Formats: sequence, structure tokens, C-alpha cells
Amino acid sequence: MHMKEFKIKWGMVIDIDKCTGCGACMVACQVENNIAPMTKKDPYNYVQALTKDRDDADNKLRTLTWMNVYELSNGKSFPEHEVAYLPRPCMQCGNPACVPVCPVVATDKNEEGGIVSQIYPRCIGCRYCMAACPYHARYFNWWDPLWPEGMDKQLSPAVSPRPRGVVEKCNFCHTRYAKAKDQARENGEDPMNLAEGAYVPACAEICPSGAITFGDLNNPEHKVHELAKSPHAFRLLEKLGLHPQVYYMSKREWVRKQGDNYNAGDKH
Amino acid sequence: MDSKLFPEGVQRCSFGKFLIWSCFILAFFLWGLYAAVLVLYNGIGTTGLDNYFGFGLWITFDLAVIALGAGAFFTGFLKYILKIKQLEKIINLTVIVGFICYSGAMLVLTLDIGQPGRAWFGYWHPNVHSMLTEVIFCITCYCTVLIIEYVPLILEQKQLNKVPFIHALAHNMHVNMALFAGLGTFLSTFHQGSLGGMYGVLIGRPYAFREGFFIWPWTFFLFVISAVGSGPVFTVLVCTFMEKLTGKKLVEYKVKALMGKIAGTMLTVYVFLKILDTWAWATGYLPSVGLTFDDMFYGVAYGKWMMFTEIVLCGVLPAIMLIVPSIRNKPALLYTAALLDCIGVTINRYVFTVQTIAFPAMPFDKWYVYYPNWVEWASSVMIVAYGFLVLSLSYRYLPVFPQERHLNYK
Amino acid sequence: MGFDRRTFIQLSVGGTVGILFTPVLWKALDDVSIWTQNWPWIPRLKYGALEDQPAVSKLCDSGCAVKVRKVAGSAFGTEGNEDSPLSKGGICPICANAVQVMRNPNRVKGPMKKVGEAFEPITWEDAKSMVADKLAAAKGKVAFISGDQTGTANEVFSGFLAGIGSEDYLQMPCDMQAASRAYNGVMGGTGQVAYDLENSDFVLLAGADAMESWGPTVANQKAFAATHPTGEKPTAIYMLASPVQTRTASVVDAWIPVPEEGMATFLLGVAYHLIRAGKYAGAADFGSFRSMIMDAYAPGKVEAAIGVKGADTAALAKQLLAASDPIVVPGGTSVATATAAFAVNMLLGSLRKVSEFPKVIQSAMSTSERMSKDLLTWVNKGAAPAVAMVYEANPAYSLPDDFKAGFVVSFATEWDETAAKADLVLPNAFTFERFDDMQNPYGIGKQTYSVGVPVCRPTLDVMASTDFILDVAASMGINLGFDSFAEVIAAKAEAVGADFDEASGGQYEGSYSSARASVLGASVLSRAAAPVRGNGAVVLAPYSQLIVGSQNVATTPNAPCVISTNVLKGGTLVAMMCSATAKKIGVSDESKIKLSGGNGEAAALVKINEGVLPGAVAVPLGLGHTVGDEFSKGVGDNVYKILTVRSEAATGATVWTGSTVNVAKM
Amino acid sequence: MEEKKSSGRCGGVLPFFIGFLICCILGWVVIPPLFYTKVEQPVRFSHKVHVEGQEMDCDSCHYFREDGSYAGFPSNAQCADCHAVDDADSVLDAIVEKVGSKDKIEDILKLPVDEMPEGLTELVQSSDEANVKAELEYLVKYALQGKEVPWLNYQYQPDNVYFSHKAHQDVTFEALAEKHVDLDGVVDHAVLAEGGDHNCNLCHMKGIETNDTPPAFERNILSGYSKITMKMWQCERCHAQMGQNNACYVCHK
Repeated sequence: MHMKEFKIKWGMVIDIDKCTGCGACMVACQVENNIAPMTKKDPYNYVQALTKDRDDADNKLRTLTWMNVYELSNGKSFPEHEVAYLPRPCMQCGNPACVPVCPVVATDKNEEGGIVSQIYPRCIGCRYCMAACPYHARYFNWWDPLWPEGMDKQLSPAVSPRPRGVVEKCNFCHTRYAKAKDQARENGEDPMNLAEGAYVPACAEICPSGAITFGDLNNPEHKVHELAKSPHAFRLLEKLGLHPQVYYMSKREWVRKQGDNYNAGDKH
Repeated sequence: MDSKLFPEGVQRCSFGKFLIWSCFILAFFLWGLYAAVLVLYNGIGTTGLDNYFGFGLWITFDLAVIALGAGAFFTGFLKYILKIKQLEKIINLTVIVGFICYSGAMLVLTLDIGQPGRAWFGYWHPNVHSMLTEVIFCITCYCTVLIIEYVPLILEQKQLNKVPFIHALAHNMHVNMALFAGLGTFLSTFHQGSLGGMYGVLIGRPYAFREGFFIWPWTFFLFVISAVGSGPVFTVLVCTFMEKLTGKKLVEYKVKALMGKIAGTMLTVYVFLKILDTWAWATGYLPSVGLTFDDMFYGVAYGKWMMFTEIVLCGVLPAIMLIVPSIRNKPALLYTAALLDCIGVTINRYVFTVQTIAFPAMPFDKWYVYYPNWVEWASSVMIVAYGFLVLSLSYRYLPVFPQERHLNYK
Repeated sequence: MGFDRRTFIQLSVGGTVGILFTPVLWKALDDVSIWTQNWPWIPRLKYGALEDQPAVSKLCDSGCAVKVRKVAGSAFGTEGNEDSPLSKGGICPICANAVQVMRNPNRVKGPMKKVGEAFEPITWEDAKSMVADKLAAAKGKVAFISGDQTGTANEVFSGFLAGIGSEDYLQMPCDMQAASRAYNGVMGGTGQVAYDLENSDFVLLAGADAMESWGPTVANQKAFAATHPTGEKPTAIYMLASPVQTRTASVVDAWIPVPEEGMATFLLGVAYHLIRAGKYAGAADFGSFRSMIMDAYAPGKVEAAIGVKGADTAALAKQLLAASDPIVVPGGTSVATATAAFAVNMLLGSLRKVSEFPKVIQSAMSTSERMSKDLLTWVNKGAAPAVAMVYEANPAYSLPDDFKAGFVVSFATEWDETAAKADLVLPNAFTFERFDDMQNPYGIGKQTYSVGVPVCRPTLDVMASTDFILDVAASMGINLGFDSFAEVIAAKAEAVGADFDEASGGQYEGSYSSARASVLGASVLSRAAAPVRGNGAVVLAPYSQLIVGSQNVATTPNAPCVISTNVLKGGTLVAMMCSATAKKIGVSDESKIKLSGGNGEAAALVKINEGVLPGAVAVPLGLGHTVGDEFSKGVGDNVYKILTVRSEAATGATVWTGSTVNVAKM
Repeated sequence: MEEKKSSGRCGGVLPFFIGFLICCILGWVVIPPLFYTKVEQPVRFSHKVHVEGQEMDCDSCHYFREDGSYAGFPSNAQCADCHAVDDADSVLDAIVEKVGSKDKIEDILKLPVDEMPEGLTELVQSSDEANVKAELEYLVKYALQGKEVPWLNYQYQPDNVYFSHKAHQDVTFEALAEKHVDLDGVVDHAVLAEGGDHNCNLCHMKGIETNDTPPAFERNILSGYSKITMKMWQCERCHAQMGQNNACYVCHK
């Protein structure tokens, strides 16, 4: 599998030592991307009323959490126990497992910037890409989106609402990228050379503890360029060779060790 | 009352009896239909699937029936291409079984995809790199081929066949059947393989990922061989089941034994390769991604016992039983071996579908256990019921078994 | 030849082929697939000019400075406000969902009065006269309960209360109150204690879950982020002493397991080493403080009392001494803990304060006056006012003990337990629909003032409670000096010296001054600092997460799928404990238990978490609402109701530290 | 047998072709129009009156915002520059007085102009009857009630499409010409031949800018799209030839 190379490679460096797991990023993500709150009842569907309720958030395997915060534990017992939080957006892999498997080219990695696209109107909902992604970054619309009455009065204009039966995932708030490019054009700047901060996804923007740094991994003027090379930086499941564009960093070795599998005895 | 429609010179149960039987099957079918309607109207949320288990019972069911339906193309291949005369006595049945399996699988698939209205995108916007595209192509094409192979059988129905045009048509189709058989073999081999390839290419899923030859991972070939190693004996089982049900002899035992022998040979090859593959995977690939063989299994649901049942109890054992003539020629043992064989291939499809995605690749993630809910079961049962109906009707009105007459009423 | 079967077949075959040669089928197929892309029941987007309007969101306890994101003039989300010292671009999880809360169908649609068991809508005019009459009849037996810690609204209400001759202005229990009573009461200081996290190089969080639920969480997190630049060496050390490894514990440089009820003892144990190292504080009672520490808080005694090793306190003291600008931050409602922490800060010479902003309504209470009265003591003394008014608070839910009143007026924006109990519900305009402000949110390091103006037009029949009270006051002939709250805010902004305009609000940043306390509170501490525990099987270690909600705000619409299964699982709350505790009480992971204590019981699932102090059970606050929308109602159980309230010796503060519960398997 | 066959041969062909023909006619002529319904614009807005009559420029209503986004349809606020409604409430009250109920405000339009309240008629600026009618409609239905006009977009694109006018503003006729772009089936030849300094006609309806009565919007009954909604292949063709990326996220959201 050859890897497409891009002049621009949008990426994140997430400092796990700074993430408090507060969840603001997950909420901001849902608001930005028009992810409806999970409601049990569907007042518009009478057939639904005949059968079991839709899922509410109790069913964590049915949620739409493009950005998902995992809790890590060092497994030691009191008082040596330590805990850490790991936010997991889509890794925007350089060599995505999901893209080549899609039978209808609903997902692709072909735009400058290296963001893996997901086109809802093309997706037929076979869920093969979900089976392919080891990060569980892909989510399926098990039910039609349904906002409590009045809450959909104004949705975010940035993202089209998805019908049930299609797969969706984090796309680094791609419309913000498009808008940043338009802004650059308006200002007479080069849309292909955005300054740091001109384009920032909702999660990185809102994070109160500044755990998420976002930028162009290929651009030396962007912080992530250097951060990604830090000795404390690592990527999830690097051994599988998916080459994520999302990096993590932690000074704690036990955290770094949980970024990949080392059971076969080889050293980190 | 419908005796005029029966095949030449055979007897069938009374219409009333047949009606009762049909209604009995129909009951199951309707139950499944209700489930199917729910799925199409409310969405797949009604099933037991979730974001961790995007594939489940349905896909397992599909893969299993497609594998077991392989009897059709392989027997066809042997009869029409390799001209093994013997097989014509059972070829009709293999075609019908194949047709049922494939059409059934396609019905399940339309339920399984979230947007059935876009099913045709697979043709209009194909991604040539995707194994699934290949599957979509081949399955749909091969299903058409099976219909073409099934049609002449229908045309040979006693009354229809009286119409000269139809008679001629049926005749001509028979003449050219070799062509379709060949085409079918080609298509079928490919998608059987592609189904295996689907899992083999999953670089993110250590349980399934395999190296391979050119663009085809090893699972590609393993799936083909395991299919031909089990398809024929499945037909044998179906045939035997019908004999028990109708109390008639439909196919002489030597044919069944022959089918057993064919399957046995393929199965032996398969088991040998499967063991090699598993070994290479466990000692070569897994360590290279920092994993051990033990990491791949968990609790009872995903325990090692399943793998050993698949490879030893339902692989090695039936293989031996089928290739050793003295065993193969004892009906009871042949059927046991056939049964084990089919169970084995089903388990194989199950673990590749479910265990593959159940394995938590991220160390801080955990195993989840997947339970299909009644909707998935019902809709699968619907397909089985559908198969029973088609088979019952075909048996009652079509000349499926050329030998039936002289085997029963000399 | 006639029209026989064959002709028919030919005809239809021809037809089929014919139709295939026309676009009809293909077009239909295409349109169907396009139809599936735009199903009529999937909402359409509305487009227009995008704009961000600065506003204050007072949903979370400390309040967030946000920008409301709008398209074509209608709001759809919030984002941080880089220009605000409180936000610096960040928001808390509650305020991140603020617009969805504003559009929540659970909002109170208009003024309602209780008739029998049900509510009936009434007009604002009737409501005003009704309230006026009730108040006139009450003859000063009126109480006002406020959950707003920072707003000038409090001046309007307390001024009004004074006008009708009552002093029962009660603040919901909060850390700010404990700190205020410790500093302004026990220690005889004036002003509000400030914690300059931004510039401290050593921060000891003594029970203050600073990055999750204590004080201005966003500002705290930003301060932490600034001192821990990504990819560089930290410029400050953060430590957390608490019974539970909270979210804060996951990022601090060290976590010291200390029981909540033992926090004062722990701090005095630290003070012991400081004094031994020759630290001195210029306070009248330093001598008695010193001798108290020396004989009652020697390492051995401390370890015996709370199980923290002398070596650890010594090491900690060493780091405090080594630091150039250390600070100790107390958490919880215990006045003793706050006093102890401030004493330590005085020894370290790092106790700071911000002075209050001038009042604009002269008859109103100052912040410290507001904080001086203890709500639960008042309740438990059997107070029964004729009229009680509740603003930005949900006492019926979040007070361990119920309060009684002849006639309850609730200014709730959303239906909650208190509103459901009230006789009159007068929906307050949502925080984006009204003028509001935040003065010196407790925990901030320097004087800070933020004003928010209405950025959204109300869609419901609501009214800013401040304006309502001003109208009522006018009708009762009480002159507060203003006709509308907009004027109050303008005056306040001017008094503060903030750059304010009616369109975009405004803000002011001042500085801190070093605090002067006359005493260290030795006499109080000697009686109040010792840990007190109930006699139940295990100690409760309640914790808060904003994503679950706050005292006042229930779980927001987008929050449920964010809440961890270590907090809530399958609708049941999760009780975390270490394996030792689980062993002791004979439970294991996933086992269903019932916790009984205080005035009630709570069902819970056991979750083994080695980050919980042995003998303690960590349970989340903020669940188990009985009134509200589907996201909070009937989800989990209300932990406030199993807390045991006691009156702290010497300080008289009502606290629930050391609450214990009995555990029964279910 | 023999005879049957022969008759089969000759008789077989005719009905086949009859069937073929009928369906071809149905499929090409009769059915296609049934896919669309005609919908009129909410208000009969006349570009002619505004452009020629009032000599307004395009960008007084259609312009780029500071953030680079494009203001396609004017909002009431913009219309108010000329069609100002200072005291909407009193006018509304006057109307209500006439029609008797708040819910029947729009009934005022049924009355002859001279019976309408003074406050309303004096707001009208145009003279000839048709325009007066249109203007009254706009005032009563939208301006006075503070509702935005739900204009129908002939080039309607669904929510899943992100189209940047900014990125296309420099696609001039010259640029297309020198790149020898073949836009067969994408852009009307006449438009290309004509050229001009505004490139709007490349995608937007030709001649709309001077049109007096806006043409009906032809809505697809199944998909809801406009009949002239540009399809993906059309965008892609131009992109490809102009050397622009055709990646999914260039246009989708």
C-alpha cells in the first residue's frame, strides 16, 4: 500500500499530561458537527412506538462521539495508582485502513491537507470501514438524528445533518478549513499557506487546559512540526503501520507504553 | 388436485398435507418479514449491532450460506467442465441450493446496509481497490447465472414443457449450460476469495490480517478452498434431509459418497494450508506487531476452544473421515463428517467476522461480547424458511432428481 | 392472428426493452438515491452572516466568559473569549452546551402559579401584584436564597430585602462562603482571598478540585496550562491532596491521599514543619497557634489521626519552603480547613486578597455580608419564613436537608425540583437573554469584572428576575435608585471602571493586594481542626464533574454520552472504591449496592478504582434529578440526600465532610 | 409444429416493436416532465425594476462578506435601505383593524389598493400596478412581520455541498478561453460565446439579472432539487480541466 504524500498535513499533538478529561472537547464537537442529543422516543415514527425505544447515552457503543476521551490506568494498586485521559479524534491516517475498503469511494484521502474525507450522501452504510478502523474512530447512525423540540431551531451551518444508516467520523472540523481558505483569499493571502491558528478544530479551540495543539505537520512555522518530533511524542498503534496524523505526548512512560502493544517482549 | 403438475411418474403427498407444511414454514417466514420491515422502516438501530460490532450475525450468516452454497459452482464445474457424468444425478439440487443461498444472502445484505436505496452505488461508483466491490460484482452476477441455471429446470416442468417454444428454449439453455457453469465457476471462485480477502486486508485488525500473494491475502485462497471443501457435502446433507422427510430415495448413495470424496480431498488441502497459515500468523506476524497468540483470545465467547473445534474437530477429523473410503462409505459416518465439515466452515466465518473486530487493538480498550438480538435472528430465519419453501416447491413440481423414478418405483 | 399469449409476451418484452432505452428508470433510480440524501424529516441548515458576540454564561458555578456563535442572527453555539482573563479561549463543558440548554424544551415557558397540584399560566402583571401582596402580608418574614455568587443581581435582591425589613439573605453553600467566613470572620480580615495560580511556582490544592469543579475551573486550567507549556519544562509544581484521584489528580505532579475531613489536620501538620523551620506570621495569636501546632500536630499525631506519614508532610513542607511563590488552596465548605490553609499561607507569606468592588445599591449587602449567613444552620434552626424567593439555585435538590416556607417563589429558567415545589414560578431570562455580570469569581487571582449584555432575543415569555424585583420594589414604594437592571449594570461598570458598552458588554482587570489577617484562628482551629467521622461502614467522598452538572444546572443535552461509565453506568450511579475497601465490605466490581445515610439512600454499582482512599467510597454529585428533561430526570441517584450534615465545632459552619454511609448488597 | 414456428417468427416481431415504440414515447416525452413541479418565487421580484429602473449594481445586494463568505440573497435589513418600514407595528395595527384579526393580516392583499390603510400604501414606491402588487406582497407578508423572504434558489445545492463563491470569483471567461475548457453540457454555449465581465452566468440562470418576472422554480418531486441544480459531474468536469483538485472535501461537507 503506497502512501499519498501531501504538501500540507494537518495534524494534532495531544499532550496527555495536560488533558484533565473534562469533556468540553466532546461537547464542543457535538455542537459544531450537529450531533443530536440521544433521545429514547421518536414522536414522528409510529412504527418505532410499536417496538423498543431508541438508544440513549447509556449505551456507550451506540453514541456518536467523533472525539472520544478514554481513561487510562497504570494498573497499580493504591497508593501507586495513576490515571490519565486520552482524547481520541480520527487519526487521519497516512495509510488509512478504512479508505481502501470502502466499496463506493464514500471515504477517501485525496485532498491537500491529508484529512480523510467521509461523504455522507455517498455512503451506503455497509460499515466495512468501521470494521477496518482499529481506533474505533468511525461511527454509524443507528437512528435518525432527532433534536428535542426547538433545539434544532438553529444548527451549526458548518456540517450537513446525517440521515440514519450512514457512517460518520471526525474530520478535523473540515468546514473550518474551507472557511479559513476563503478568509485567506479575502485577505489576499495564500490559502495554501495558512498561518498557525487560522484553522483550528472546535475541540482544540475550546480545550481549557490547552492539551491539544493543532497545525500543519509539514510547516516548520507551526508548533506541531517540532512537537511531533519530541522524545515524549508517540502515535497510537504505530506498529500496524497506519501512520496517523495525530500524535500524543506524555512524560510518563506507562502512558506511552499504552500507545501500542508490547506483549511480544520487544522494547519501546 | 395438483397432481397434473407433478414430475413424470412420481408420487407426492396430498395437497392438503403440502399446504399444512407450507403454512408451517410460512409462519417462520412472516415472523422474519416483520423483523425485516422494522429494520427497513426504523433503521438498523433495531438490531443488536453497535459501533464495535458493525458486522455480526447477518454477515456471518451471509458468509456461511455462500460458502455452503459453493456446492453449486464446484459441482457444476466438475460436471460440465471436467465432465464427471456421475454428478448429473445431483447437479439440479446443487443448483437450487446454490440459488437459495445466494439470493438469500443478497436479501440479507439489503437489510444489512444502512441505505438500501443506494445499493446500486456499488456499480456506479465502484472502488476497485475494495474487496467488497469485487464481492458485490461477483455475487450479483453469479446470482444471475444461478437464475439462468435454475430457469431451464423450471421450464422442464411437465405442463410448461408441453409448449414447444419453452421446450426448445429449455433444451437450448441446457446445451449451453457448460458456458454458464464456466462463467459461474470463475465468478464464484473470485467472490468466495474476495470474502476471505475482505478480512485478510484489514491492516488494522491483527486477528484477521494476512500477508499474501500479489493483491490477494492468504485468506483469499483459504476461503475458496474451504468453500469447495464444504459446499458439496452440504448439498449431500440437504439431499439426505429431503430423503428422510419424504421417505424416498432421491440420489443413489455412490453419488453422495463421490461428493464426499471430492469435498474430503479439498478439505484435506484446506486444513493443511489453514494450519500452516495459522502457524505463520501466530509465530511470524503477531510478534511483529507486539502481540502474542494468547492476546487474540478472551473468555469463553472468544476462547481458544473455538479455534481448536474449527481446525481439529471440524477440520482434521472430517477430512480424514471423508478421504478414507471405508469410513466414507458408511452413510452414518459420511453424514457425521459432512455435518462437522459444515459446522467447521461456519465457525471459521464466524470468528473471522466477529472475533476480528472484537479484539481490542488499543491496549487501553477492552473486549466486548456481541449478542445478536431477535431481529437479526428472525430475519436470518426468514431466509432459511424461504429456502425451505423454494426447495419444497421445486421438489413437488420440478423434475429435480432424475433417479427418483427408478430408485423408488421400479 | 389474434392477441394470444405469445403476442402479449412479445409486447411486454418489447416494452421492457423500450423503457430501458429511455432515461426514465435511470433518472428514477438516481432521484431515489438523492432523496435518501435529503430525507424530509432530517432538519435543513439555515445560512447567513456568521458573528461571535461576547457574553457571560452563568450556568456553571463560577461562570464562563464566552462568545455566542450566531448565523443569520440566531445562536447555535458558544466558544471561548480570548480577551477575557476568565476564559482565554476556553470554556467549561456546561457552558459549551449553553445554547442547547437555552433551546431546551424544559425551559419554563412563562410565569406560572400553583393551583392545587398543577401549574397555571398567569401574566407578569398579576405575578407582580401577587408577589407584592404576599410580601406585604409577610411583614418582613421573608427569605431570599441565591445561588449566584458573583452577580450584582445580589445587590438588587439584598437591597430589596432590606427594604422590606428582612436580613434573611442566604447564599447556597459554597467554597467561597467557607473562605469568606474564615478570612473575614475567624481571621478578622477584609476582602476576598485570592489565589494567584498564574504566578505561583508551587500550588498545593488542599481538597480543591481546581481543574474540574473548584473555583473558576477554566481560569485554573489555563493557569496550569501556562505553567506546563507543551513540550517544555513546567515552571510550577501542582499537588493535590484529596481522598479521590479526581480529574485534577490525573495531571498534577503529585497526588497525596488525604481524607476530606482530615484536611485541616493535614495542613496544620504541614504548618508544624514550617514553624519548625522558623516560619513566622505577624498575627496576634501566633504564640498560641505555635504552641497548639507543636503539641497537637506533631507528625506522629497527624499520622495517627489521618494516616498521612510524617515524612510526606515534611517533604511537602520542604518543597513549600523551597518555592519562591507557593500557595495553598483549600476546598470544601469547612471553615476550619480554609482557616488552616490561610494560616499556612500566612506562614509562607503568600496570603493574598482582592478587595470587593464598590456597591451601587447602598442598602444592599456586601459580598462578605452575603456570605456570612449559613443557610443550613438557618434551616435547621427551624426557620419558616412566610415567603421564600429562590434565584439561580435549586435548594430542593442540592440541600441535604429540606427548607420550609409558607410561599415559595422560584426564578428558575428551567423546570427543576425547587420550581416544581414552588407556589409561583417566574422564569428568569436565560443568561444570554439578560444583563448580568461576574465580579471577582471566587478563586481568581486578581480583581476581575465581566459584564454580559443580552445577545439573544427571548423566544419565551420570560423576564430578568432583577427587573421583576425592581418593578415590585417600585410598586411597593421601595426605592433602590434604579428602574431597570440595565441601569444598575451600567452604574456598576462605571463604579468598577470597566470599559462597558450596551452592545458588547465589557470587562475590567485589576490586581491583588497582600492580605492582612489579625489572627491565625488558633482558638478556633484548636477545637475545629480535628477530623470528625460518622459511624457508618465507609466514609463518603463525594466529587463533582461539570459534565454531570452543577449544584444548580442539571446534565446538559449533549453531556450524557460524555459522562464516563465510572460515574454512571446503565442509569445507575457508580461508587468507586479501592480493592481493599471492596474486600472489607465484601463487594466486588459491578456488584449492585445500596448506600444509606443522611436523609436517604442511593443505589450504586461498585467500580474498583485504586485511586480512592481506603475506607472511602467516591460518589458523583449532580445526578438523580426528580424533575427535568430526559437527560437528567431519573438518571442515577441524588448523593446530596445521603450526606450527613453536622455543625463544625467552634466555627458553626454546616459541613458534610466525614459523612459515612452503610452499604447493603442488592 | 412447423407451422406454429413460422407464425412465431413473423408474428413475433411486430408486437415487439409496437411495445418498444410505445414505451420509448412514454419514456422520452410523457413521463420526464412529471418529475418536476413548478413553484413560484414567494415574491415577484423584478431585477428589471431594480437594475434598469433604479440603476442598482449587482453588489448592492449580492456581495462578499468580510469573512470571504458570499451574501447571495438580500435580507430584510438590506431591502430596508430603500423599502424602510419605520413603524411596522402601527401599520400592522391599521391592517388588523381593516381585516379584523391578527391571523388574517395577509387578507389585506385581497382588497383593492385604495381600500388599504394609508400607512401601508404610502410605503409603496412603484407606480405601475403589477409592481405595486408585488411590493405590497413583500411589505405585508415579510417586511412588516419581520420575516425573511424564503427566496427559491434556482441553483439550489444541498447542505452536503460547500460552494465557495470566493474560490470561483476569478474564473473569468478569458481564463476559460485560454485554457480551452470544454464545458459541453455544463454551460450554455450562448453564454460562453457572449462572455462579459461578470462570470455569474457560468452557473446562474442566463438573463436573470434583467428579468422582470422571475421564472418558476422547477422542483424535482422526489429529490427536491431544482431542475437546473448543477450535478457533481458538471462541477468535476470544469475542475478537472481548470487543473483544480476534485477531492471529495473540496466541495462536500
